[in-house]
Amino acid sequence: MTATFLILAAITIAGTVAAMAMRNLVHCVLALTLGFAGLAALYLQLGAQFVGLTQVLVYVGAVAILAVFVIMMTQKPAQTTESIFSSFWLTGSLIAALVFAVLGWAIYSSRLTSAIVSPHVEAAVRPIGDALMHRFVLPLEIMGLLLTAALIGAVVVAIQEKRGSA
Amino acid sequence: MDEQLKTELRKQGIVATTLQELYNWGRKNSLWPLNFGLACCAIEMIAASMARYDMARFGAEVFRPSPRQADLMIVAGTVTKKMAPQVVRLYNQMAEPKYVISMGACAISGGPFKQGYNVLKGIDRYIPVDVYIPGCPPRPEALIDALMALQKLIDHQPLTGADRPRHLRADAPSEFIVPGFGAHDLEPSQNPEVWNAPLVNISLAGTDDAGKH
Amino acid sequence: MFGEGILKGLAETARNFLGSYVSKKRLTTVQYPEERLPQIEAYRNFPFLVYDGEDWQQGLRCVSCFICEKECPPKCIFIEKSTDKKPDAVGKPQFYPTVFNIDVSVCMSCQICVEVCPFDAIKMDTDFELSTDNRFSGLLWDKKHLAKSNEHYHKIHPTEAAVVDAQLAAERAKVAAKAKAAAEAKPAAAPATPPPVPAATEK
Amino acid sequence: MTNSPYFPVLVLLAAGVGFAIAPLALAWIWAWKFSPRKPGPSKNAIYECGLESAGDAWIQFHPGYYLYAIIFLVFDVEAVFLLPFAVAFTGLTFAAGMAMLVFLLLLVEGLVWAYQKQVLVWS
Amino acid sequence: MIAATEPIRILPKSRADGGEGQFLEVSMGPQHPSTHGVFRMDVVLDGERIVKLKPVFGYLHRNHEKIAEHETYLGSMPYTDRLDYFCSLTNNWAYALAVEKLAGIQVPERAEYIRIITAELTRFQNHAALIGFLTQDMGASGTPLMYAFRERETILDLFESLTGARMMCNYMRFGGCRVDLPAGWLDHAKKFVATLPRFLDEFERLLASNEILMARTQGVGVLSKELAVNAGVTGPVLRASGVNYDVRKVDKYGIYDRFAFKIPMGEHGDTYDRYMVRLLEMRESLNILNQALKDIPEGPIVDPKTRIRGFKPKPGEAYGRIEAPKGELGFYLVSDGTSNPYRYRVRPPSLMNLTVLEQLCIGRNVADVVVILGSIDIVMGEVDR
Amino acid sequence: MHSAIQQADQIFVALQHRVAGYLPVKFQSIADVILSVIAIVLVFAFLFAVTTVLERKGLGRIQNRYGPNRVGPAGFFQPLADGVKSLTKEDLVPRAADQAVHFMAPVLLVIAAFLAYAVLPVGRNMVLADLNAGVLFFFAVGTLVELAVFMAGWSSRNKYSLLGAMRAIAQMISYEVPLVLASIVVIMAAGSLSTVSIVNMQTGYSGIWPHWFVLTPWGFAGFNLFMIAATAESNRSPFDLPEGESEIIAGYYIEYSGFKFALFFLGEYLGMFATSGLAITLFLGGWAAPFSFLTWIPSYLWFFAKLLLMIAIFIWIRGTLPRLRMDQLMNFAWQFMLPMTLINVFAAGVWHFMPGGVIRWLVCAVLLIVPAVLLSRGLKQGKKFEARTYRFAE
Amino acid sequence: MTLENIKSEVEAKVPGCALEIVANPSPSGQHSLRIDPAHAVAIAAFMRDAEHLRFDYCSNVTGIDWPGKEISEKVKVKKLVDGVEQEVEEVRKSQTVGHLEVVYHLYSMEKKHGPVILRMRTEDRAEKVHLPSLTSVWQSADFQEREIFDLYGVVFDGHPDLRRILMWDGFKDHPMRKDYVEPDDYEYEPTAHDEVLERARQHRTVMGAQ
Amino acid sequence: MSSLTSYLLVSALIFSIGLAGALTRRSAILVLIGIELMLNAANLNFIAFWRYGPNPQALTGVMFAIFSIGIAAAEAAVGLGIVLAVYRHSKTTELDQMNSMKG
Repeated sequence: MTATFLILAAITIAGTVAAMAMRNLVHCVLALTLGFAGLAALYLQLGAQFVGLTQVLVYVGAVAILAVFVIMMTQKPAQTTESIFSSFWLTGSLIAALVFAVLGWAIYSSRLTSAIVSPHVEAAVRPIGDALMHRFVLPLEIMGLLLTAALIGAVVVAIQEKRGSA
Repeated sequence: MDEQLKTELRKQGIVATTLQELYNWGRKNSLWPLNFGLACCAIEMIAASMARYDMARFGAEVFRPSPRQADLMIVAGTVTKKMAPQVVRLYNQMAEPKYVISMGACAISGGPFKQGYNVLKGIDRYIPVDVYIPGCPPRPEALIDALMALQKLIDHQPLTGADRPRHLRADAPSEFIVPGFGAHDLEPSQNPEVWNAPLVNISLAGTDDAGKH
Repeated sequence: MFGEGILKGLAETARNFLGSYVSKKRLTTVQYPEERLPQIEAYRNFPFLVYDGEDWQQGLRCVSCFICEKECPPKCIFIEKSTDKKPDAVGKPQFYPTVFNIDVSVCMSCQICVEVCPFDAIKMDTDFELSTDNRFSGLLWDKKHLAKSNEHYHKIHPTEAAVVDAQLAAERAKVAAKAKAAAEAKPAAAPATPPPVPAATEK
Repeated sequence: MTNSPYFPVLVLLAAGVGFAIAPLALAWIWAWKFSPRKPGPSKNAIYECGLESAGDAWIQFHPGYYLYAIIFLVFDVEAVFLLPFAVAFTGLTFAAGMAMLVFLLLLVEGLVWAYQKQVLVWS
Repeated sequence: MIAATEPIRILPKSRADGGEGQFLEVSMGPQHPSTHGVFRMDVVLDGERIVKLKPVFGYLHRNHEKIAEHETYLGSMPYTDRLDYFCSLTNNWAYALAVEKLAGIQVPERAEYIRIITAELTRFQNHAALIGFLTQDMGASGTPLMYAFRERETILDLFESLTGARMMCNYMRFGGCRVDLPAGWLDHAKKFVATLPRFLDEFERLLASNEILMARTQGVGVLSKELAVNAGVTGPVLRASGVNYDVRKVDKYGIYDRFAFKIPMGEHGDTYDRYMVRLLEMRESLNILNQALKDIPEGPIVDPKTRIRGFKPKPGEAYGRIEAPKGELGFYLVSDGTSNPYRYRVRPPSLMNLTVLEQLCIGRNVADVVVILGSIDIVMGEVDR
Repeated sequence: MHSAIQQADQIFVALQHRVAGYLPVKFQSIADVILSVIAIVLVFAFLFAVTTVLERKGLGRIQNRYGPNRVGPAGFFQPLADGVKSLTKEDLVPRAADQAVHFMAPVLLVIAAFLAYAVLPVGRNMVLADLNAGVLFFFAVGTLVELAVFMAGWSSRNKYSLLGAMRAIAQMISYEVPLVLASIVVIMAAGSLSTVSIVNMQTGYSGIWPHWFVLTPWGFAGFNLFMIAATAESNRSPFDLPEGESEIIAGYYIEYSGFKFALFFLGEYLGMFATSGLAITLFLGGWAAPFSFLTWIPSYLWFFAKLLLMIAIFIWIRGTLPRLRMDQLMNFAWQFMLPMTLINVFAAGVWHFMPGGVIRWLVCAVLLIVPAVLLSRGLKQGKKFEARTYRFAE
Repeated sequence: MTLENIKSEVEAKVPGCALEIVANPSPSGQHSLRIDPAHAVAIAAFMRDAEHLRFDYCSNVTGIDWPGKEISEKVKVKKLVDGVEQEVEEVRKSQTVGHLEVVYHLYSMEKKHGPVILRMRTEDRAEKVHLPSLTSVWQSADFQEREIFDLYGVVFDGHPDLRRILMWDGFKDHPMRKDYVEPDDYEYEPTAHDEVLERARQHRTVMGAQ
Repeated sequence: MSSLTSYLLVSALIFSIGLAGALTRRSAILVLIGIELMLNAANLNFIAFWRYGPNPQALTGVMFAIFSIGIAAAEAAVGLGIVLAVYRHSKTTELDQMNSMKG
């Protein structure tokens, strides 16, 4: 457990907490990008360069933008003063705390965690490509199918009024 | 006063002077005008930035459309009463330091149109003007001349002291009241904070000008 | 349709870019304060009062007839007439302006004052470097500021000034002849003859 | 830590932050020392061509942008899968190339569908 | 005191169904880089699409007409310069024409020639500058505008050496012109006019076949023939819509019937047509200029009967109009027999052409609006007077 | 290679090691890094200053005028004056604005712009971080720009800036995919995401001709597509819609004044340099000399010469072309750029699986030209943009 | 196609309308046709649509203000003076009712003839200032009628969007009327003329009182 | 505490934060973001297990993470699209109100 890790973890958690707790939705998304970036840095630290950069590319570059768009398209003209949390926030946070307690307990008590640290490894891109084209060819095609389905589905869901206006 | 303190002071003085020179040099060579034309004079203003006169030589061709990024407001043309609040607001929204060149007769005094009911008799009723260029419209060279006059003006502005320019003083205002539209005229019809012209020489009217006509 | 138009445009700008290093036609900038275009003779900016001879007060051609003041479209001229008379350019005793103000912050350089002046007393100057930081002291020109010599007039508008001078000389000769004739007839009446000013009667 | 390949990036990041912040700090010092900031109600109002800005800019926006964002997202992910393939490409067999082609075609199919639905025509 | 400029509420804040996103109400202008002066459009946007557009003007209302009622007939002449400040000479002409009609004054032949020469030069520089501004509005960083102004400066030099001023010429008088052509002016003008076709070629190469320009202008802002006529649109904008109406041909004012020239006509009525019609009109102007510069006779330049001062036309009224570069410029004068006009009215082409702006812009993009506005060619001095 | 040439080539690297060598061994690697970072920051900031004045002078020359020539020798101190002015200018933040986000936007933009230089090899052995996934790093960092622009436009709470921000995001996301896809052809050929190895792939020569990727059909097409996308990504004319002056005044940075505004300018130009640099790295052989007999000129000079050339082209285009409209821009991205880049990937694949020779060239060229023609037809959507003939009335 | 022809034709086609030819004594010879507001739209539509007239283009729309004049006439009145009825000459002053006039200049783009000038009058200048709008016939009248409304105060019934066009919305006066009083904003005039000077003096007294 | 443990703890924390957000926030958008966070937490687990697992050369964890990112992206697209669609229907993104406006 190094200083780098601590800093990155702190940034990540701060980002995610802020993302979940801030009032202004755009601020939430901006905080979220910080969290995503922190996670990406953690991946990089773990030697998964490709995944880390992909995380930035997809989450910061695309998902956050998507969320921002949706916020822009659904925002209210006036800021509401009422609570940003739902009526059962207490139950919700209790459940979350419980989950964390269970998970933490599990992690802490698990024997897996005492596994030996392997030497420095790095997930180079080329083996990833090889693996993708051989071992994971079927998931890849399924992924393609899924993405196409998501594309069509999301567009169909969002398109409705477009036809109406055109 | 011992020797050491003296040299120290001198050093600081030099620093202050070079700082002032650098500051004035930077300001005067980077006068970005607000992209804003009102009437006829605006065409000569455009002509001044075109190939033949090329205001760009002075680094002043960066016409910024947003007042936030502009340093110089060239009031080029007739300011009507309907437009005056907007002009004042644009001036207000510029960031300090900001300068105003009142270009042409109309902007200075209403010019040929000052007899009109909708024409403001000089933009200096609402905002402070640094340089006036007479002419209807002034030649592009005259605008460049005014720009150089403004540069000279900036060059002589001290950074500290009592006679430092307005934008360096904390107590001097940086924005001025935006006139509102009244039922017959702008309200107020001038801003006494800025407009300190001599009142009309009533004695003139009082004199017996029977011999006049 | 696949970018030829764009390429043509690019070629045109490239030609101008490169041409600017070799051809004056492609680099039309006149670097103003140092370089100047040749003064165009007809150019006018603001009026001035012509005076003949050395003394600007004596030689002023203006007889304060108020025509220019009346005809000035933006009403930027203000004249006050003298109570006494003094000889004018032609030699006739005339009124002269005690106050002659032009507010150049109002003047629209329309030249109508010059056109209507029957005395060739007011002409258009060509100076345009008039930037000032005070509109009251800088742009309200009095008689002293406005008075410029006939030589100055010759310098800025040579052709026009020559014509004016010839006219004036002819008129002067005519008046002199008339005066001579009058002097021979009744020596005392001649100086009081009013000048042929059509507008003066209208006033 | 300094052996990490990301250390230079980190230093560059710091330099970038410094490069952005330093002049702002300098400007702030200048403003504090010499040229006081003078905010005002009209000065710090929103600029709108010289008029008083009426109504909020933060309004509910036209949803046309969203469709582009979706397609962008999908193709972004596609590019993520394409990159490792491209890196490994020189060592790959024809069959692998075909597999990728199938993957691509699947996505292109979505694109073609979007064409036909006129989604990709900016309104 | 009334609260300062509230933009006119044109529409409710969001549409009834509420699903498509709210409308954004924006005022473009009065200070906007491409509203050609102090023009304002209150625009309601749906995304980037224009849902509603209301032109708002009066920001340059300088009371020209009211002032003219207090001025002598001659005194209004310099004020006409400042109407459409690009084309002071055609404004002069239109006003002179109206007064000549009112008072029944004849113009000597040489003066008519000078008028045509100056008017066509004015038309040329106006169109050149307009095309420059139009491309500027399209986002070309000033290059075509600079080229246009390069030629314009030379034309202004010609004006200056003739009239004494670059822009505000105040040159024409009732019954003729103020001064005769200075020595060497004609040769100079001939030489210069001979270089202008080369400039037009350059201009065309630079832009006319540019794909981006075509994409930005073709099919944008289509003005139908019927609407154009009904809305009183005149000038190149009208002719781009395919209506053959040019006051130079219809009224044959001045001596335009002596010159052979053609009227370019558009078919689609879109922005590209308006752009091209102007380019072609510039060529026709050169045509007229060449003929006029060749044929100009010697003679007086002003009707000797006209007086500069004390000009008092008989009671009555007259409407005189010419084909100004922007369209039909008319002056309507009512005389009550005094030296000041009782009523002085300018029929500005820019204002009339603006009538159709709203119809042209609805449903288009923000980017189209500035292009359409640019192609209509307005000058606020004329719109607001 | 002669040692003198080699020395000249490696002079900065050697200098760096020499300076670092004065320090204890423990700090040497850190010093190395810090020195290169300083060099990068200073060089590119300087390049920014020079480019602004070159752009203004170049535009001036295109437009028959001088451009800035009074401040300092030949006007080259102009950016300095602008800098001093910007530094001392009042910093205005609208009252209604989101202050924190408003502040962070330009900072983030500059950071993102600088980060991209980490993986750009500006000369032989002159790269800050030779990352395994260098190209991917570049694109990942590039996404931060979108975020910064959105933050600027949104936080200003100005209608025009918001329009500008929405335009900017829509434009950037639309051209990001083509940008990535256009570079994939190079990655396929190079078999690596590392910028250094991509350049190394291109340093060889056949006769005097270099092995640049741009000299293949797919490389040429890829280069053009990449440059178009890069122009759009860096908001340069004719794709400068987000700040389209004539339409939305100043776009997303309309409310920025003082040095924050200067930072936007800086970020934008740095972004332009970075994408140009990547284009050079991917397609134009990076720091490699264009002909084998010119290899004696130091590698970094070649890189910057190419960079300046790219900048000149950017300026040239800016001086000539009008701006596209939003719908045309978007349609161009999705209906032309995206399919073309995909086809280009396919063409590169075909190239790989075909034996060398003229036939390969032909097949590849046909594979690219035919869809290009068809797609540009489709772009017009039935509308025919063409020069028209006009009738004249007598 | 003389004005008389048009007049008789219109009178035949639009029943009940009153037309009057207004002669123009000036050399321009542009005589005009005064129409009654009640039938204005019908007349205009006829002028536009009639096959041989086709005045499809309304070039110019203008307002003119004709304020009421004071007419003094001498009248002989019988009066009881000192109980005796005498005939006394008396000056009787009467005020004519002023009116606002709107002038339309029509041309035909199709037939290329014109102009034909139409005029309409309001009943007075204060209350009965309503006239029908011809915007429905010629769209070109839109802005110009708004302008007349703004500057003269003629209210055009049936105009689609009758708002002030040149002055701001809160403005109260109609500045082109002959009796418009200009706002007092003459604090300073470097070259004062009599009238201006007088205003400035008044202003000074007003301002000085504060 | 070993490295793996700490990564897993961070992951668990992020998961819980995401869960808490998803359960407590009223805005549907933030609920979706919470779910995204939970997915991300899983990704961190994949990477950490790959890194500290017995056979890092197999890249299984990395591949899992990549596919997971792809799926998460697809989920975000569809999820946010649904939010948009629901918003169009009920003019709100707040879950409470969505419930109350059922039908």
